[in-house]
Amino acid sequence: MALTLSTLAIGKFDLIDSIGGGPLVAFLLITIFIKSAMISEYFMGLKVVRWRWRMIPLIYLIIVCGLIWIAYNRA
Amino acid sequence: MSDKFTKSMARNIFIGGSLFFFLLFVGLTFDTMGSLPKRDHRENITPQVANGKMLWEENNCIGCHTLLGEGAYFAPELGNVYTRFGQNKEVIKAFIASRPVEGIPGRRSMPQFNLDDQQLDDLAEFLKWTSEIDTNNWPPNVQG
Amino acid sequence: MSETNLTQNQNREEYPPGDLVIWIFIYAELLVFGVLFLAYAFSRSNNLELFNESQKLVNQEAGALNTLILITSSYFVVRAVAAIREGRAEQCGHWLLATMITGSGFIVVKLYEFSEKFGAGISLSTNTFFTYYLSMTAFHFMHVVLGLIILAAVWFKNRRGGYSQEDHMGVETGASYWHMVDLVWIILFPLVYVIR
Amino acid sequence: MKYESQGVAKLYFIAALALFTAQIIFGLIMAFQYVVGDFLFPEIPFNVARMVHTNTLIVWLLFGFMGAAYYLVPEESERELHSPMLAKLLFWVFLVAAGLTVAGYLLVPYSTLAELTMNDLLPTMGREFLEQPTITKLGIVVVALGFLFNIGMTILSGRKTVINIVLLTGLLGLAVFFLFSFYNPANLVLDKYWWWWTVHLWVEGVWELILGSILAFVLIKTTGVDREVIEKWLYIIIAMALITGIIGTGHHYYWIGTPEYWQLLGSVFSALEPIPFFMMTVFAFNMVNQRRKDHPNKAAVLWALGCAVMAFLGAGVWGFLHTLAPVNYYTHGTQITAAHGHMAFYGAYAMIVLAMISYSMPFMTHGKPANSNKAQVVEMWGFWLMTISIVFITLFLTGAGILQVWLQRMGDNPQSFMSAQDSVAVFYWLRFAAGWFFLGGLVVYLYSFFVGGEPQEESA
Repeated sequence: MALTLSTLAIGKFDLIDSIGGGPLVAFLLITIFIKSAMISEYFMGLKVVRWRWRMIPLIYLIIVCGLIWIAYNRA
Repeated sequence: MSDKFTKSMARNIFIGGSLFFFLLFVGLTFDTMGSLPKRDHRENITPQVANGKMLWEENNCIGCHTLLGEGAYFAPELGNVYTRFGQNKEVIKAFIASRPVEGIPGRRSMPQFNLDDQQLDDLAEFLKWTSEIDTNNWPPNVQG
Repeated sequence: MSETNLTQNQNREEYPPGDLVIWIFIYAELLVFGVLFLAYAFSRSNNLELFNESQKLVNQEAGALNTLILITSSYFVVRAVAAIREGRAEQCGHWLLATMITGSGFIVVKLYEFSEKFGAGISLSTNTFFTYYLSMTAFHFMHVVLGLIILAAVWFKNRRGGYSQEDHMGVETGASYWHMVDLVWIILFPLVYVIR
Repeated sequence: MKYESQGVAKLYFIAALALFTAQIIFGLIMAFQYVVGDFLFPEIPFNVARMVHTNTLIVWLLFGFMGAAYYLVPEESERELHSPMLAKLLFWVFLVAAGLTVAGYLLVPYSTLAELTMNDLLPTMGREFLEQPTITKLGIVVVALGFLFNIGMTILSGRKTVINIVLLTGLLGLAVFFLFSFYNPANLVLDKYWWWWTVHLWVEGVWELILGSILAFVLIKTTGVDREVIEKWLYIIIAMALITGIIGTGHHYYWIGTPEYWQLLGSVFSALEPIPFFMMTVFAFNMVNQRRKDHPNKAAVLWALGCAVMAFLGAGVWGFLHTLAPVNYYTHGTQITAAHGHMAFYGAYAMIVLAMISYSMPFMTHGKPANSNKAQVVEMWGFWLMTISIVFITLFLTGAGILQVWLQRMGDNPQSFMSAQDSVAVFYWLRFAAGWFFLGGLVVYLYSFFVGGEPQEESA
């Protein structure tokens, strides 16, 4: 829970991100990944479930974040 | 573990999911209906245009042609025929009126529909109006 | 909640919590949103200026507030599941209620945001950015509403004593769906509101 | 056959196959007109042939669905049909109406038909697939209502299974969405918008419920797999079909004057439309692999599996090929659409009706579960000939479509429609040839009903 709240604090910090730039986007994507992975792992309770089910959201997150990263670098 | 997967839940998802997406579809339809007047220029639908559409239907033009890409693929697209024919109604009218009754040997030919001048004019008006619909830049070029 | 799961950590569960069907549905929904996210990202890279200009008009504070609200409510529903797993149906009901109240908070903030946008004359057809912004947030919004309806159904059934320590699959199912709604928002918010 | 009233299905199936044959013959006429433009001109111009081709398709599928429902519902509900008399009466009404309409198409010019049937009172004619005179459309509504009443009464007073409830929902939806065909405003954009509510919500919506339930029925009967398992699959498949298919209507709203956001929504949801078809294929093969008995009717199993595969290829894969808005911008309204249409309709709907016919006909003709081995071999020859022909027809039309897009829509110097058509003529010749093989397959298939021989018993 504490971890979730701390990532949330970073989420608030996102607000002042108006400078832009690659590293910040990467940073945000990583926070997205951490936050969402925590949701699926702890909240959804997939941490204790067979890999088959657990992997689906994780792989999904990696693909989505990765492709967004590619799209942003293309610009 | 067999009841990890219950039929009643499957049914609920079927009913709930379909209803959800159908309502979404209805909502989008409302939005579309609201924004259509700006795109279809319905203020230009004169009785002539309306009659032209009726003639279009009663001669089954869609059975060979496409209109905005929908119809049969046997004859050219007509959504932009007004543009293709140099924005000239007379050319369209002359084309329809001049179709040979017995066709062209070995080739596709449009039938002779024996329309009178008023009908030809209505039909051309309908095609002109159609060419002015905002179709998100479709077709890609004037050939349709 | 980590304590409650500790005992199970050694032998992995065969299936995720809740009805398996909801998971198929959840994965399908994630797929829909995933495609939307990617379409947004690539469409943005083709219209960079338009997107950056329009993005200034969205209400980041409201978005951030909603992130907080959703994560909190997601936490509440975790507590609700934990409670029913221990057989405390009454607590479960309270936590579910708390979830729904926070969830309604999301709705209120979102409605405010929408009215602000529509008041400014922005609609689905304003430009490509707003097509994405509105269709993605509205689509997500409808999922929140649906999630609330599901939770309310679970809450009613729980109040009538429909769940117990042994049989609480409905609670888990509703909770899983609610987490999915949260998960999607966590990606949606930074992507559409913040990143530029 | 457990209930006597199931036998009314036979009439419907015979009519369906007769109309199917007519459809194919007119298809061949059109295929020839594509290469020799003045064939049968001006007696049967292309538009008339096409009308007969598409309308007989719709009507024979409706006959097939009704026949399937009349056969399936009593067995599922475990009671006789509410009124076999009504079923027979409606059959003749529908057949006569369909016959008169086709005769009308062929004997008088279309505009005369419009005049005769007083189209100007309530203009609904002359729109693709909905060319039927208004009076025929009203007749369809009456037949559909009577049919729904008959089926509904049977289901409601009998055993309610997932299969017959889903089937009833699908048939109800079929009737409801047909009502949009009566709305024909003078504004072309509105006309097209609501036209799709009938056409799309039929073929990519409620018809899939009918398809799913018939397939589930045939699989339960031929594999002996537990009903519970099959019913769960059925629910999930149709849920996915509607979830993706309803907003998937958006893929028809790219270029007809509707707002631009449909390009996004239509692309996203229709990109997911192959999923239910893929699930259906997995489902069918899974069930057959887990079968608890070897049903003697091998041909019916073949049709069911073939249907799942071809529906996935035709509706799923070929649909996906040109469904994304940036691709569709170039392919919209070309032979690619025709290619997709041929394989999707054959794979999804023609084959499911043929599967049902294949399963139920032996019961209705000699009360045994399967025809003689010889008859089944002939039937399977028909299956392979028709299916392989449709694959080739689809491939040739796809080739024609790609070349057409290239010549007519891309590049700096696009060709006119007619000169592009001349350039792709070789594909049309090939398609015409494949069409003859299809007709051959159909003849072989029809012949299989007359082979005879000793019917097979249920094996223990």
